[in-house]
Amino acid sequence: MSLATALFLAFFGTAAIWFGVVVFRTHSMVRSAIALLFSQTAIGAMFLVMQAEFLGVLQIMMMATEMSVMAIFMVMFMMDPGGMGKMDMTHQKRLSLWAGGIGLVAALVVIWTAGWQGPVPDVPGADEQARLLGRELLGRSMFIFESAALMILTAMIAATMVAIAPQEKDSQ
Amino acid sequence: MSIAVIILALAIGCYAVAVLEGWAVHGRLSLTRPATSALALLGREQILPRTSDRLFFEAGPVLLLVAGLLSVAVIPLAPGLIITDLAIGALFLNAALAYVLVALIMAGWGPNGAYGMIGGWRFLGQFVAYAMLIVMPITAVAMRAESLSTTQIVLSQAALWNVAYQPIGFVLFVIAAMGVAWLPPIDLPTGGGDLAGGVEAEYTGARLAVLRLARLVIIVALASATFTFYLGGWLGPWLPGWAWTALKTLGVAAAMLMLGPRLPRLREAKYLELSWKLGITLALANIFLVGVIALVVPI
Amino acid sequence: MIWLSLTILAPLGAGLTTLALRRMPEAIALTGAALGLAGAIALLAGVAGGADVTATLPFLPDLPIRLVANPLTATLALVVATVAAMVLTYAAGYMSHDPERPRFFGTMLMFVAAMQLLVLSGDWITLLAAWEMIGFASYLLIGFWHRRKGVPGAAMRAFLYTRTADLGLYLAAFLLIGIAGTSEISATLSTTGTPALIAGLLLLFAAMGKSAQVPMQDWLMRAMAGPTPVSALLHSATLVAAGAILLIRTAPMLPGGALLAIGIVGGATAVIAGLMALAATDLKRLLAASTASQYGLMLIAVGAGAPVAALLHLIAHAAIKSALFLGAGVFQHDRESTDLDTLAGAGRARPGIFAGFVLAALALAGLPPLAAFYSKDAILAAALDSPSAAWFLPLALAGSVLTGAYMGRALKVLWSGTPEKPRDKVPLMAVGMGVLVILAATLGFAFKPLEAMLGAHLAEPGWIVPAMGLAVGLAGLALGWLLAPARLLGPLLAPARNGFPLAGGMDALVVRPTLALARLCDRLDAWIIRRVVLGGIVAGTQALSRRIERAEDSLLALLNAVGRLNLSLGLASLRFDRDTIDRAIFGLVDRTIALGTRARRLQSGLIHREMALTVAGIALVTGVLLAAPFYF
Amino acid sequence: MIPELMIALSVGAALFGVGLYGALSQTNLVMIIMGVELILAAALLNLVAFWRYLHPDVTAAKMFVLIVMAVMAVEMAVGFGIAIARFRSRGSVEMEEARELRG
Repeated sequence: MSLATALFLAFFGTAAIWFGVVVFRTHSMVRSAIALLFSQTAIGAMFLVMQAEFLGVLQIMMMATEMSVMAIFMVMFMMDPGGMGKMDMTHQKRLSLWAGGIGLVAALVVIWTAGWQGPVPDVPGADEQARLLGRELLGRSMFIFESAALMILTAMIAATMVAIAPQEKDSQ
Repeated sequence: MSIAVIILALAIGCYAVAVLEGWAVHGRLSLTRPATSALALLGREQILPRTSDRLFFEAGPVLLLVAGLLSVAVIPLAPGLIITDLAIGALFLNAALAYVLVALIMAGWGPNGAYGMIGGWRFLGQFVAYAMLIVMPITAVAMRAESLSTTQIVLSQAALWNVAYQPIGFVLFVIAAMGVAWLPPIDLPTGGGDLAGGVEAEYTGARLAVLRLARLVIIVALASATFTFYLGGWLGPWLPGWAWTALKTLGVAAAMLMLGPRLPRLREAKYLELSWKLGITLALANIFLVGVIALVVPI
Repeated sequence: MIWLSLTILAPLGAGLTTLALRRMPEAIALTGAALGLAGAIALLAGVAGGADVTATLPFLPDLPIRLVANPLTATLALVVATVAAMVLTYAAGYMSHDPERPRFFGTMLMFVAAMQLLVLSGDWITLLAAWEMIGFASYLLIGFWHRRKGVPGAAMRAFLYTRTADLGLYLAAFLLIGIAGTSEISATLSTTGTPALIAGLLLLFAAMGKSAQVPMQDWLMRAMAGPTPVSALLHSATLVAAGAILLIRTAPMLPGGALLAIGIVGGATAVIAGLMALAATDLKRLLAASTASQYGLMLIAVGAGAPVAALLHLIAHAAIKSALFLGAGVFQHDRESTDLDTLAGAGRARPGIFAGFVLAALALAGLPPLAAFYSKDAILAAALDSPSAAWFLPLALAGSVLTGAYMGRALKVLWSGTPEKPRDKVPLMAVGMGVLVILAATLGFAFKPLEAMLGAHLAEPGWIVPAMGLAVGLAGLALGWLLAPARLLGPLLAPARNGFPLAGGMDALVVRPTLALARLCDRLDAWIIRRVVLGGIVAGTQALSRRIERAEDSLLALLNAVGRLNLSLGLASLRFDRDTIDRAIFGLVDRTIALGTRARRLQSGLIHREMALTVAGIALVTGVLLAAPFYF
Repeated sequence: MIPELMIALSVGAALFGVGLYGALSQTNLVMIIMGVELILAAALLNLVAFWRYLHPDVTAAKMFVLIVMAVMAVEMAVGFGIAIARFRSRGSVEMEEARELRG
């Protein structure tokens, strides 16, 4: 069981990383958006493997929408969305590579030297988890949840206000 | 075993829906027409557009088919006759249906054709319109069933079907479902008149066959989702469960298909306006009402 | 249970539907109000047997929504539902030309739902929530015509007044909850001793705010800026009643001290607001002031220990005052104004409406067999029986006289004068007002069974009290009809017109004494200077000059020496400055400028550069945090 | 030593590195947002892994996951709002051309 879990995790993890790399290596913007989507989906699959059904399915669902929106914005804003003329869209490559590499290495060092202990406790069933999560959200953490909702609302309004076309006084 | 049964039932359902669609669109009821047209498609030459995004071009229809099949996987056809009875089946259904959008965008972008691409992006706009309307009614349904499992949802309607318990949600869900399956009058991605087939424009042969098949699967999936959430699933007097399932699925599908061609096509802007200004308000009111009823009168 | 929820949810649902659909607001609103009324009737019928209906709906953890319907609350709910239904019927005609009817009816229904929740709430938290909701709805409705001049100010003032008073309710509720350990109202009513006294005074404060008692009566007059149906529903029958309802419901808990305070405040309001009503130049303001004074009478009853009498008067007054407001609305509809001079003779133009107005006015003045006759007698009887009758009875009588007086004045103004032909028929308004007038006329006969149902029996005062009530009522009417307010009030007229402004005494109290003190100090200063300073200076100078003459030459020598020394010191310090300090300072400045230019180069304004710097900073912080444990 | 946890966290670290590289190296605002999304996804992964293998009884962890998802959505919304505004005024969202904040 544990071995199967580990294998699945490794598989989906590899997929997630590979798609994540593809995001920044392909020239076609729609491709990179969809690659990001599949990377996120692989992460959702890892959630499922880790028996967090609700979160996994939620991740898979949300990312499908988000990344499709991302794709259309790419097509709207990029000068070469199809990536036909292979133009380079990057700068300060060396610095970025160093930063990413250092971040990766540091995180790996911390992870592998931390020495997590212990037998893995097992989790309640999916329906029980959903019930517990609901109780948590509408019980103890209700305030945090509500404030998150308020944050989203504010962001929606703000984004709309920013994005709306400036119109003349007499136009309305 | 049950998987084989369900696949068989799905195949039959798709064929029946194809017959119904032919009847609704062309007005001729012929039982052999889908088979012949499928054979014709398979026999036809398979054109590959120039400078196409080959990966998307091939993957789009397949992903569409996969999405449809996944969404069918959580529909209980009869007690115990279900592929996987997830504890969060309703949410899973949403997730699977979300990939219809991805598949259509890929299929529209792939062949490097204007009509296809416009069709794909139009479906994105359509999605933004119907997304909330397909999630919020399901929320109300799950509130009544106190569970996200489709089986529990069906069982919770033993006393009173949800179509009577929350009619607002039912109407909204059906409209949203027609949006998901891009049935007329909301068939923007393949808008027959103005886009020359839209997403399907560049597809020929076997690929087009897969695309159409996937579309049929999605119609069946949405019809079955409708009766699972609102029409009491397999529950019903006299007949056995599977018979009720078949009847309700075909009934809902027939209703959706017959309704469409008699209405003028809806622009995505109009659809967006309606569903956000009116639909979401009604959906919220629906959730509120269902909560109040569930608290006050236990049915 | 069903009826309970219907009473509250029907208006709420209708309001939300109105706001959502924005179509056919009148139809939806009337349906909602009718359903609510049916629910309230059924509820009262259900609890009439004595079996209370209680519902506990789950809400926040440990904070359920408790609803309780006993005869008292059910009666109040019925009153609210009835008045609401009638006023909405009227409003359907009154607002028929307003473009924003959906907003109006939606808010009105929201208010009705909140009011029912307040009336039926069995839990302090629920009550607080409902209290806030009605306050907010009142703010919205007063400011409904928010484009007109002065309206937003009036709404804001009303909101602030009531908010200030709400503080009392909050403190009282939390005090009671803290002592009783539960937020259930019925359980907290067993509080006794000092806490009960404090809580009672705080509740009185809250009631003063909501029921517009002295000295917080001002907002009610200004609230008349809202549409007339709003005045009829909120500011006569329901919202303003919230304060009285609060005191009536908590009456069993209130100790003697609190009762006395309540009675005094009520009596003062009854008199002062009555004077203001008599002096008012605007029909709606007159009615508003009379509302305040009537609630003062109710508070007297509560203070006299007869909350049932207060309840009866509340019911009667709800019907009467709403009817009066609706009539005023019709006249306003004719003359486009509520100014008394403009309205002169408006009554003659509409005999039917005016008849209803007269009936309601006489009822308010307390003429038998109309409703307020019985309730006012009950109040007078209670005041007579109460231990502090010496306080309460005169105030109550004065209040009743004034009631008759200003009603008589209003009637005279509306009757005398030249009628104009009314433009159009107002069937809906007539219906809404007519039903309320009928209620105002006949409610009195329903009081006996009501008392029986409430399980309370009022004092039977024999013939003296009704005689007193009738006498003062008739006397007041006669005074108001015969004498103009200027003659009646004399010197009190001006302050009464200005609503007895609290700031009026400021000049006399503070400014004049200050000026007098300042003048005194001034005189003192002058005296001291003349006597001491000048004399001293003169003598001192003469002595000094003599000394200087003598010391002059020796001083010269000394000065030369000091001068030379100074010169050398100055040269030294000059050299030191130039060589050391200047260099240091200028160097510092140069370094700072150089550093600034260097730092400026970092601010490239390019997102990726900034982000790289951010990442570096984060890495630094993380490193420090990781390394810190090894050193400390 | 819990192998599954190790795998999950390492994947998270790798995604973090990739996302960091992307956010720093891309010239286009939308691509930068993509990098940030990857970083946030890594955070999500770590949260779920910790919840599963160290504290399965703490439901608040999953609540945090939901909050982070909300943050992702908000970040995209605001980012795209800014992108639209900039594209409308300047005709491009190339960050090389955005020097207005220069000190």
